[in-house]
Amino acid sequence: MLDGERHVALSAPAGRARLAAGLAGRVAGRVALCLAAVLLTYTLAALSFDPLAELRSTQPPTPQAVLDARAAELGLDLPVLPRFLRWLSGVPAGDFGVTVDGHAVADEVWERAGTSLRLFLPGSVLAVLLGVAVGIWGALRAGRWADKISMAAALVLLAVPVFVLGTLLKILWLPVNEAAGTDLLPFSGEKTPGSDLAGWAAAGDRLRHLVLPTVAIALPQIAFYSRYQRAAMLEVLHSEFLRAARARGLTRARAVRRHGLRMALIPMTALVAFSFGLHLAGGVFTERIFGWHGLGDWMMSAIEHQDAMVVATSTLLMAVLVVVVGWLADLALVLLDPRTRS
Amino acid sequence: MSPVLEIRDLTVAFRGRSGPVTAVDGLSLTVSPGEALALVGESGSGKSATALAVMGLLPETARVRGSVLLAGRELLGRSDRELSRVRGRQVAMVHQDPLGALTPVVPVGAQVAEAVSAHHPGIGRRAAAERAVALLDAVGIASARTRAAALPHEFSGGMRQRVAIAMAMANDPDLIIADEPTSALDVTIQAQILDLLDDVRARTGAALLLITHDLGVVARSCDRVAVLRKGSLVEEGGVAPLFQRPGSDDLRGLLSARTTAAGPERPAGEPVLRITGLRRQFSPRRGAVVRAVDGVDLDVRAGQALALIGESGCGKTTVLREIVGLRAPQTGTVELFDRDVSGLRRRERTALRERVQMVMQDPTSSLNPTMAVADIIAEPLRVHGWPRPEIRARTRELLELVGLSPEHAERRPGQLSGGQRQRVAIARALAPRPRLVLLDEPVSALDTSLRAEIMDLLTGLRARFDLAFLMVSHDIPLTRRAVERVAVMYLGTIVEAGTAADVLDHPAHPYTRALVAATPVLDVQAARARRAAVLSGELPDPTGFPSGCAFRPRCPLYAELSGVDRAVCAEEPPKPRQVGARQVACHHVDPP
Amino acid sequence: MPLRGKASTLGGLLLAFAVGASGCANQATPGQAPPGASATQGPDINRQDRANLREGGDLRVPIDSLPSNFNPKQVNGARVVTYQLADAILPSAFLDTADGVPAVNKDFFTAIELVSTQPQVVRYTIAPNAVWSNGRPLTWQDLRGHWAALNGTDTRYEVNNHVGYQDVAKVERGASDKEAVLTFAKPFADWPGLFRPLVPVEVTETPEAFNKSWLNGPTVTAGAFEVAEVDTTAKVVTLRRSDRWWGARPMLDRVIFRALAPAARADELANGGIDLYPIGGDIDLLARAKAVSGVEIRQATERRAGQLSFNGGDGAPLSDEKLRVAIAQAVDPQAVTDVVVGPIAPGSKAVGNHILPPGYAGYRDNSGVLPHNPDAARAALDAQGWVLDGAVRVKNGQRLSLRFVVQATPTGRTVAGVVAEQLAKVGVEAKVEAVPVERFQDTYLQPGNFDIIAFEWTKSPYPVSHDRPVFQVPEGAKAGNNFGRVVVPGIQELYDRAIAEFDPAKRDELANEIDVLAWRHAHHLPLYPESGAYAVRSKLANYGARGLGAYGFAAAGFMK
Amino acid sequence: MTAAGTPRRRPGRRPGVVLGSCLLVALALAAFAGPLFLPYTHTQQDLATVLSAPSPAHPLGTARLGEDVLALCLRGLQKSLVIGLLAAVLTTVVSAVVGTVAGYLGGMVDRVLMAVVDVLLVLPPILVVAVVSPALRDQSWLVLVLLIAGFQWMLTARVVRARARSLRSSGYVVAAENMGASSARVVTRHLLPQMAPLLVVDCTLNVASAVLAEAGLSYFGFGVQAPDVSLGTLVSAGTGSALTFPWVFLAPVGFLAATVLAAAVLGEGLRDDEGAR
Repeated sequence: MLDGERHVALSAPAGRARLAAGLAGRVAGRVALCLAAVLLTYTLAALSFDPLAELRSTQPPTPQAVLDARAAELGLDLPVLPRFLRWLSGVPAGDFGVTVDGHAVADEVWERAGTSLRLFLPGSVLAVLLGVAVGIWGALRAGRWADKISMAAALVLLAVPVFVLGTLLKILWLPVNEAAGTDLLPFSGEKTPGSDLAGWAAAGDRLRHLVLPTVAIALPQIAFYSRYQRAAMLEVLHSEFLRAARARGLTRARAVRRHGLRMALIPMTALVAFSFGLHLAGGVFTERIFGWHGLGDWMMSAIEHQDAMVVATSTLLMAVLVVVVGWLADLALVLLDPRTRS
Repeated sequence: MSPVLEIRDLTVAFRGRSGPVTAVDGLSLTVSPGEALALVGESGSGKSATALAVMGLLPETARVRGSVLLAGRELLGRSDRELSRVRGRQVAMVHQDPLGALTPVVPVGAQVAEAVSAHHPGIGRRAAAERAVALLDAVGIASARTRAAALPHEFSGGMRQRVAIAMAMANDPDLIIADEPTSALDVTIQAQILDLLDDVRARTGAALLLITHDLGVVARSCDRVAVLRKGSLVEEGGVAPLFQRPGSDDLRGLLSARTTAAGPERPAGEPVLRITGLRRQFSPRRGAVVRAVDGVDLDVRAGQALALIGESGCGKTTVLREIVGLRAPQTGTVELFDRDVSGLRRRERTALRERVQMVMQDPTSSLNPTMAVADIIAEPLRVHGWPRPEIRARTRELLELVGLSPEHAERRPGQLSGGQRQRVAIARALAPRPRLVLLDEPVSALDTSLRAEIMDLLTGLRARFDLAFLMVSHDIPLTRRAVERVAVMYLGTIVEAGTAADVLDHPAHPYTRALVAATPVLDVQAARARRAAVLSGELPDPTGFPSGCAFRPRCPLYAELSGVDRAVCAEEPPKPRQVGARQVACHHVDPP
Repeated sequence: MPLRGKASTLGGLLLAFAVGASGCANQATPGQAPPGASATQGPDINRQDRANLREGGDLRVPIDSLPSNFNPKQVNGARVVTYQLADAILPSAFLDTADGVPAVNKDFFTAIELVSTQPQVVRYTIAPNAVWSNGRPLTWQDLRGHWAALNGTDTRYEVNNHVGYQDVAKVERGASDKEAVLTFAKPFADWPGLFRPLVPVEVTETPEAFNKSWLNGPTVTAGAFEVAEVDTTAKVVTLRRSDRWWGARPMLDRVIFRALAPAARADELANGGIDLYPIGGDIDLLARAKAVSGVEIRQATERRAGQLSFNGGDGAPLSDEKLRVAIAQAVDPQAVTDVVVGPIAPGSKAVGNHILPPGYAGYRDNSGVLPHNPDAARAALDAQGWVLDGAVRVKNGQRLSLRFVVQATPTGRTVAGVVAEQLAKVGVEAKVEAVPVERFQDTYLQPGNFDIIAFEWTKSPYPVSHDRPVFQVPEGAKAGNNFGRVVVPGIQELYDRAIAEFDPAKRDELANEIDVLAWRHAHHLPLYPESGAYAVRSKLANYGARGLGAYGFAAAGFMK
Repeated sequence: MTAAGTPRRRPGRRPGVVLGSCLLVALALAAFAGPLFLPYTHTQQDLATVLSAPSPAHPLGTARLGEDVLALCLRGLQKSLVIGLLAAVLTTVVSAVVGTVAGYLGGMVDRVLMAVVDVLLVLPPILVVAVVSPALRDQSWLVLVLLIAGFQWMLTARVVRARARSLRSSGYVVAAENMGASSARVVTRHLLPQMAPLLVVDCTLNVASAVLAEAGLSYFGFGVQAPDVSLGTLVSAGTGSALTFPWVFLAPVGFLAATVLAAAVLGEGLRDDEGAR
């Protein structure tokens, strides 16, 4: 383009309007992304699934009339796209279609989403915070043993599949539970079934259930984020502006705090946004291993039951989650980096 | 008087793969109060490492020995906390890259305020901010109060450097270390910044340690000069005597590269390039239009060299790109060898490309680092389908032509020095025997001492093969020694065009005059005498064009005009007029 | 059970067969214990007097998943778990005793009598105090509605099958509302399988109610327990003691059914989160259970058994009956049993009947008809012209090489390994194909895409009405459950006689005759019984390995 | 700035590169040559020694049917390595093609391709693979490779595209265009060689993620199908025995982690090298 830079002073209101328009535009784009992603999975699911296979292979055989009625109810007589559109047209009104066994998907969707959020949010938030902290801590100690060990540990954590990690956690914790003679930290579900606890006791019960899965969710993410955060922080530590900040009389610690941190966090927003889907996939394993009946578990059993509507619904919710996180990351970026406001 | 800075036997070594690499080797220097000392030398001679050693800002991996005394106090070996009390208060620093040295996400005012509050812990937030505004105002930032809230990237390079200087002067330091403070700037802005530095020194009484490779800057701003080579002091002394009689080859080399010499005079042949009414606009965003090139007429004749000069952003490079694209321009015509490029068919265009070649600014980027030199040189020949044996022979021939030896053929660009790389780029451009060579600042990425050498090589080749050159440059002395004709561009238009002797030695347009005046010269007396002619202001935002004459807001002539004369400037864009042998686009330049 | 880990991915086969078992009843006269029932194979449930039990407590039972429809008669509701629930919350005409013989459920019916056989008429006398949870008395209308929904005339009812109900001509009011009289259009000897469980007329009165009203939980129930909560978030169904219950008061406060992946169950048992889990064939689950203090292993043979089917379809090598018989003789079911079930239930005996399950009153080991005898097998093969050429027999230039399809599970591969070795000893090459569980049924079993195939199968207590398709004569592509398409002459006549035979002893006799025929023609080869082993908290009484009996939640409790 | 930067190292000298490549070679040797030296095949059952602890005869113990765990692991390693390598190579090829085409050509092509990438990035890839894999379950494992690659290429493609875009305006690409070089020539002579180190790095890292992806799919039963084994199926099958017969679980976990770690360490090492250049 042109050589040389120029200064363009934006008047504040214009900037804010453009910022709002920009963020709104991103939302629209992301909604479109969601729909495209859901269409993709729905198409794949609808084309490859045979929702009546299970009923067809019973003994004594399921009456043909029942099979026909079920096929009609599921819209199997329609081509995939109209079926998708029919499903989609109900979504704004909260109608997510019916499962292959006749449930309204809407009956279950919010419970599933709630379970996933309760499981995944604490772990992820913790992971981002700790990952960032560990990464920065490592960068400030780059080359020392503590840093080397933590980076090696992160690499090892990332080399172990999530489901193995969950199992290993259980193996490590089981002796503790056994020694305690009770389930100090339970392995399954989000609360003790049938318990009559209320108030703080119930919250405590939920918290105890949350600990191990949260660790399982957070550990690999901490490893993941810390490695990137460390690299980002190292880059910042070698930057000219940090040197300049020290040159004007800031101590290293203060320069890092006031100037380095913010800059090092900026690339993390994009990282969190694009890797969230990946970690969400890890959450599916965690849900399964720790017996939380969230979206991932739902999607997996929907695949087992060849249920395209549930697959589409859970995909939609996960896509929405990914997109919301992406949007939050945009927001965080705008807060961290005023350059993006113009 | 005791020196403000005394460096004794300073050695700085970095950890390398095969043992330590010494950057500074037993250097001793002193800077007296109020004095300006220049530290000059090639890239890698240890200038910056010295500066960082003084500031205590070397990376942790560096090993430092010797002694650095600031006002008699030893700095080496002191803790970060202790040093932080010295940095910014007793010794301040202005960095080379004004963008990199400012935290991109913190408003400039806050950064300046920080320089204040770092050394006045008790000062309130508001007071520090007030002081920052005052400082910004003092370094010449207009409407400092509003601009203090702006982010670094919203500032131009010159403005950023002003901000850096504001920070440096915040605490009345005893010593300012300026590490190549102007090398990233245009000459006009460079002059402004150097003036500002002088100003700051006058106000604060600070000594200056100026790191540079530009001896013109040294002549203009410094009292003494110290020459470094490979981390060691080669010679040291007063600027005036040493420039008269350099004691070392290093300094002599640097000086010769800077000497202005008259260019060659060659008879002009048939026209190879004719540009008429060329316009090119960009839309960087919705609703904004940048008129990068706004009606340019040019012609270049066979064997002739024409230089396009002007500040960064004036549209010079865009003109080159429009030509080399060989496609119909947005507006106007480009004719090469009497053929209008807009009507070209694919095959014709390809054939024409052989005859028009280009040398780009930075050989480090313009040469594919993964290819061998021979392959790089041969590439245009391969593209144009030369037979293989001929390619081989031609490659050998070209290596020799540009002063490289056959063993360079198998090397990669990374294994060559900067000068050698640019020679490869030149060889590549000459490979298909072009008639016209476009040169985009062909030496500006090179060390000063190499520039003249490469420029002379180009001149020699031009003579030998009767080439036509269209060169983009902002280095006036080098241009002067390489071309016959010059066209000066300002905001997309040519404001003055003529022979190099006319235009550069006796500039007529006020812009050309300012440009020439801002160019540092080696003559110490002359350098200091020219300070008054510094052009004020900067290239305006290209999306917001002033009416009438685009140069009007910065024009020193306009400032002196009467109301009636001003009205002409304000209303009517000046058309190029014949003034003697040259063309000038100004309403108020009289024929000589 | 090796497939447990993927139970929900299995599709219909195992599930549906399991339903067949729990959904139907034996025709034997209640209370009559036939000879031959083995005590060692009976239920192992820590039988205790109520006096030894403490009042209250929660029994926490793991299930694979919540029912997708709680109506056990609806096509999606016909799953093991709904029948398990039904034991606690729905009426049932009969309950199985320990040896698999149905007994009238006295809590709900004072009497159920076969009034006549030509036409067949059955009278149900409902207990006078039997009421539904909504306060409505249980009446003949409930039976009529149940029949009307399931008999297949109104196709809008999504029923899992019509067997039995379609043979009923009418259901009428008897002497009072508490009496229902069924008149059959044609004889249906398996009639005690009807109304097990019985759903209320509220569920059956409209197709909509039938299909949808119990989607998210039972509404109107009757039993010792009632539904306290269906937690679809945590996938937990909680039953509590019903105040309306007119029968013996259950000891347990609550029964909590909790969806829990099989892999998580051992941890939960150790952590005190559940009170038992089925071990099946999983040696890990056994080992984990043994390591937990206060937990014991209870074991009783269930209806499930492993078998080999031979492909007797046109053109298949084993359509040659002599060859098939020789091959069957070469296989040693006891050796397979020792390897597969031995580690979990030591001393288990190979299954000796094609039709009746071990532990059932009428069960007889008929394997003597075609005993394991490798020498006889070799001699027979020699006689048929299959001569040894190196390790494998050859006849007319063709090697005696058979495709042996098993599921790619540890059990499947174990069976394949043992059987292939046994066949190799008589000079038969078995080329083992271990195929994915999910493809097993569609791709291999049903189309007859095998020479020999091994799988597990839940035996119905009735060979006559439910398992008859196992021996059905194939018509074109339709072979029923006669996957090997082996036609046994004379077996259909025996079935026709059995379906009209109302004397249980004679019927068992006919069943055994059918079995002898099956042995003789080597229709398929029964191998090993399912372990029927459970890891159970030792304190839990009157519950555990129920064998062929009912679940019996009302009797369960924790010891003092 | 003069000499303040860290000095460069030549590729191959970073400890990660040495360590990673040695480990990978060792694993590959073990996987492909190791079985030749074992007295058992991975399918060989020994019902007399079922689930026996490690012993001299069975250094890693035996599995449920008395198979030698070492033989199983080596066979699984073989499959995992092959799947990992093939999927990674395929991923890299796809991402290189898509990335360069989008980045270099720009315009509509770029927008369409990047929209595809964005859509695929919204979804956790393993879930999408899980959706289709039941239908493809009895297909050859090569389909699995396609699936893994098909949902793993997007990130690399983005990186490649960004690189291609920056290279598009780089001096030597502009120079080549100026001399009239065709797009094909620019891509093959200038863009791809320049991106080769990046692609090698990504390919290596993709091996790690492909091996993990296969393991994850196997956990849900969507991976390699029996009777074939991969490390993923072994780990998944051994999970239940983690407390009872730990060698059945820990042995394949060890091999899996070692493989992923080796590829990751090598990839990171190469990346550092590339970054330093």
